[in-house]
Amino acid sequence: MATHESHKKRSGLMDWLTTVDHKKIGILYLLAGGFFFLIGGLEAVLMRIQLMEPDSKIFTGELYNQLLTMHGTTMIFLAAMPIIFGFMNAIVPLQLGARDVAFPYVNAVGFWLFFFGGVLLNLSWFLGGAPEAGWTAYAPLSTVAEDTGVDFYVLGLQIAGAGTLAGGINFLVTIINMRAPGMTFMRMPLFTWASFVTSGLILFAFPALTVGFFLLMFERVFDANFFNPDMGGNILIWEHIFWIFGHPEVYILILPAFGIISEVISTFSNKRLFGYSAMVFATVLIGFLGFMVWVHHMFTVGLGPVANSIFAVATMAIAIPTGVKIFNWIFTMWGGQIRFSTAMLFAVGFVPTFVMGGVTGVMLSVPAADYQYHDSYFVVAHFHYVIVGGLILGLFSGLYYWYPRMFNRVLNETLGKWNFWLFFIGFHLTFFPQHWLGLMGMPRRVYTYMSGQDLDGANFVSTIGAILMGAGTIVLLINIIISASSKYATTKDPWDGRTLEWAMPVPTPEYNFAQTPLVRGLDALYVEKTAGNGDMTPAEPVGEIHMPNGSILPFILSLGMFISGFGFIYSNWYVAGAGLGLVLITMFLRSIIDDHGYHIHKEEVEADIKGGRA
Amino acid sequence: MKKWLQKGRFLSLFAMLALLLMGCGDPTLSTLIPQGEVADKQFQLMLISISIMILVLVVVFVLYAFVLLKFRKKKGDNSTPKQVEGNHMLELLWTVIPILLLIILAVPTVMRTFEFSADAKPASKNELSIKVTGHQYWWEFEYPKEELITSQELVLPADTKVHVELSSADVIHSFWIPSLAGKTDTNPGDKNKNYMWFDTGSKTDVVYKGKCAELCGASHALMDFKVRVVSKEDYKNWVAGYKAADDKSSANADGQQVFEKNCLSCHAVGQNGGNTGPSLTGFGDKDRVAGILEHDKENLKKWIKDPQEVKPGNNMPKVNLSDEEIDAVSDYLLGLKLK
Amino acid sequence: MANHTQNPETTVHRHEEIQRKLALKEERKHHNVSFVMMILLTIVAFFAIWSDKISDSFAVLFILTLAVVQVFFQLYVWMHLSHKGHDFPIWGMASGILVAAITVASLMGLIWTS
Amino acid sequence: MNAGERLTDANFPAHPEKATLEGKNKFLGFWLFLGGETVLFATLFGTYLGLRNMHLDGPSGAELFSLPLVFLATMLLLTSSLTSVYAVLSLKQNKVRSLQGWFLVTLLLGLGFLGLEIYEFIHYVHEGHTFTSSAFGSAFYTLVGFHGAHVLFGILWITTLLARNWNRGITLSNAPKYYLFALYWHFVDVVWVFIFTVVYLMGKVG
Repeated sequence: MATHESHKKRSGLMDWLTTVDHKKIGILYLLAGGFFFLIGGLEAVLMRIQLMEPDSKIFTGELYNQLLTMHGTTMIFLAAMPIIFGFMNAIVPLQLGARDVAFPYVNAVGFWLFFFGGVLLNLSWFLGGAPEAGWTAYAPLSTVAEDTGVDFYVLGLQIAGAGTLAGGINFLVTIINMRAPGMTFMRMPLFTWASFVTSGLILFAFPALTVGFFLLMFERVFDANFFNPDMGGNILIWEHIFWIFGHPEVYILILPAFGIISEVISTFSNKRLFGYSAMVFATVLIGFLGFMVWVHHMFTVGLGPVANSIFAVATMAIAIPTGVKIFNWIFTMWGGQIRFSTAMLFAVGFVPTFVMGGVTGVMLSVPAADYQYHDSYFVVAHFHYVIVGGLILGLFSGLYYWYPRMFNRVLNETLGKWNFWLFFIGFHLTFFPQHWLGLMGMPRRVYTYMSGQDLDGANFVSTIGAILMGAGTIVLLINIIISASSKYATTKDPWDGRTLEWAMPVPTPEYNFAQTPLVRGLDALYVEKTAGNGDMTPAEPVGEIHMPNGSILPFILSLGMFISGFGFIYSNWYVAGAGLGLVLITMFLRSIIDDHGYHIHKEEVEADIKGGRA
Repeated sequence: MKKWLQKGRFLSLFAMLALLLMGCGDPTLSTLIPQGEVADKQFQLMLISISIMILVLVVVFVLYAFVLLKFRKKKGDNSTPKQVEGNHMLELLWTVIPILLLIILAVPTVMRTFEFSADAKPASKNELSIKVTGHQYWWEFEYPKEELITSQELVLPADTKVHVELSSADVIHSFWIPSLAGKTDTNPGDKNKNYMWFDTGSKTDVVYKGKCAELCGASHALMDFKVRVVSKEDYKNWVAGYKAADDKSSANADGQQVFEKNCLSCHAVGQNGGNTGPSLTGFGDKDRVAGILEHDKENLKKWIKDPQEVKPGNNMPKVNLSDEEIDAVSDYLLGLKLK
Repeated sequence: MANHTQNPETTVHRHEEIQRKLALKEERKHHNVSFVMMILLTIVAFFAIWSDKISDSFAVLFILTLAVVQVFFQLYVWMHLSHKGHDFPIWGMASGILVAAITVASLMGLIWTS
Repeated sequence: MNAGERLTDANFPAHPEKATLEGKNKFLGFWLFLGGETVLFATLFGTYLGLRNMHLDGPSGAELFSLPLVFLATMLLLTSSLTSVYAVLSLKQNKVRSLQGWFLVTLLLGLGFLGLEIYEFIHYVHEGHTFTSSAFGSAFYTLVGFHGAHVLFGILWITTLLARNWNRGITLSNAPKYYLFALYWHFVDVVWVFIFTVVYLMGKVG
């Protein structure tokens, strides 16, 4: 058996630039996403400072519109989704008992595309101003803007979006093809299920956005006329395309949070998930319905009562599977032994907060009443309740929960609790009053409001809350810094976990499981624990392990896209051509260089097992 | 009150909620203090949905609090909880009950959605019809039957059903008078014209606040307008006065000259002038300078001197005028009154 | 991998080989038939418009149906969706087609209802 | 055995494209990608259908389109789809020369199609139907151009694939690649079926 042993061990920065290991890519996603999360958060605090008092003049006009656009765009595309991808990368293959994702190379491409897209978008701040047409970039506001802000928006997100699409396909294939023996679909942990459905949504929602961005780019760069009424275009095309993507996007974001919460609540209640199959069904149903409701973002657009009514009822229907989930979580805790670790605190905070966001969602689904809510602060309050109170609390929970697996250290629990309470109280202070602001007549996306409209008090409270949320985030940063400077301090299973990711030693070996485990039930590790084994039963003898080689090509390919992005933004066809040329060259190199990876020999694996490293 | 509200236990809850909510906000701006039929019905819908949702919240929160208190791990208790797979009865329960609640909500939802659009066609004879055009960042109001065009201030008779045709001269805006009716977008292009209707309510001599609700550029926040509801009598007089008004209605001859030389190409007064900027007929009677500033000479001068300072990104050019000219033209404009 | 290759001389293997050859021959026949069908469908579609004999609204419906039939041939015969082991590809395509259908419907339909 | 090794008739698996985990992954991943591409083209079709009558003063589709040309292009592409499926049959029989031959024919037919399309576009521009002349123009060139770009990419793909593997037999590593290309090419043909139906034929009836 001749093998090509062309494996080079790289170290330091080069290792991170060339890695195709899903665990490292997960960390990269988490770091980059966390960085953008801080930027987006800073933008939010600046906006709240401007709105703290009426008639204030700190960030006005266009600058404020840039802040609001970049806040939304950054948080959704560059913070929330990458952090989700970080957890999916780090955890899903482990939960499946797989060696890696299906396409390690494509995985790296996905990350670097996202990274360079995000950097490109944020460079707009220094190169003539950020985009100012809102994260929705409605035409014609986005097409008539003369500066390059929207060009950065289109190109940056197009590049990042391509990476996301690649990631979505990757996880679908991983979950379908690479489950360990015995890991049937109905034994998969809920987080993996959520990742599966989310990846499906990405696969079918992002192409619409890709086209939308192409149309917008053609309109701006090549003077196309899709959205120009004077030339026969129609502005509603953009709105439809954007929301055909945009609503599934909301579920792309929230489903993984549902998954995390399901894992955390089950683990820290020491009980299996109540109504597992109903939970799975609800997840799939929410994903499906996610494609059927986008018009509820467009009730005031004038699509007529028939369309509005149909989409209203479809929207309400989503409340049913979501409600099933809420009750199943509560009954998972029922009769359990609840331990309030920080991860669990975030999960416990998630449930009522998300319910509040959910009920305002049902209220918004009533078109005739939505004419009052739409584009007011009520909507702002609603979607922050679901996205911050839902998704972000879920991601914090996941961070505290999986931190030991990803970084081999436990985060400090005392600081963690400070983090939770500051963030949680700050969150409600910020967003609860905003429901009232909206109902009292304050439109969203305004940079100021006049005094004497009874809007002052609630706005002030809201800003105080935002500062508290910022403080909570700073506590998290301190916690991370402290943990980073401490030694490895964790056992392999600090939370008495139930799923496969806790069945490996710390740090996780590069090949994950030395021997692919045999899965004998839902909560695979728990099954073994109660059977008295404490460890997974292997499904195969110790043998050679095939591993993919690292490669710098994903980085270079994405760099090429980044360069071509600049070319298109400044209509410099040489630069655009050079960038795309670089992309083609890397693709060409990838296809002509044979790379069959390398093998870890049986003896090495055996030595690892003996030494407790595998 | 509405028929389908009169029955049931919800009534008392409703009354309480309504009282609680109606204390909120500026009575000329808040959706919670509805002044016309449409806003009132929309407020009813809010109340129905909030009531159902509060019911849900209470059930979930009570259950949740109980679970969190009861099942926390006690020190020294290391027993393993029973691993429950699920319970079909319970799961059925929390699937069916929400469905029922949603059906209760869906019926008035669909009904009202059709009601608010059914009448949105151009008005019959005894009802008022207006055309609204959004501009960056001001509003143009045309009264087709009365054959007059105003800007920024919509004068309407009380107790009247108003039909609105909405369009935009540039980007998407959204026309919103929270106390009278929910918003509808103004879309550019003839294909996507919108129609809505609202009722002006019974109060007279009130000024309701109107807002642009769709991000439309740098001064989106400042794109306010006013809706002045007057008695039917006063409305007739206003129409007559407006139609009779001309550019001679102000006594300041110097200012008039400056105005005719520098402003008339964009702004109309009476029958004269262009229409790229807001009409200034009867400017002296208006409520705000540029839709936002207090209506006095100081502010008017400030606005003419540097429009970008007041409303960033707006289309009014900075006209090269001396301080004296600005002073004169301000006096002239403030002197423009309706007869 | 490829375990059945370890003893190539057995009669079992030979039998399999013959069966596979037959199957491939059958497949080639299917491909040829569907090619002829697709050419015919295309000609009919072009002719329906060319001839100008059929009313417009019916012609549109007719040629759209022909297109769907033709695509069915492509997917199931040439792209082998009918073969074993294509469950997930079918799911993927079906979901894609569903989303595609509502997308097309909304972009060409809903826009004009206002 | 090693995935890069030439397969013999003796060890040839029934489905060389799916015989390894990598092949299985590629196979499934590519199919899912095609599912996503379906949505991508649907969005383009929807945009086109929404704007196809917005030709303003320029020529309409009915005045513009020349059906004989489109018919010829369709025949080229349909035939190329057949030749690529012949190539897949050769793949399954481990006949590498025949595979190369059929893919070469596919490649040539694809080039022919692309040539016709370029000729057509140049012709239209002369008629006053340009990318910027109206919403119809923008939507038309975007939809048909996206398809054309797919054809072009396919041509580059198969060229690279053939060149790289010219002197190699069929291996477990290149079999999935050939197979995926064939899938891609069929899909491009599927899209074309809708383009000639929806754009050209429906364009003729207005």
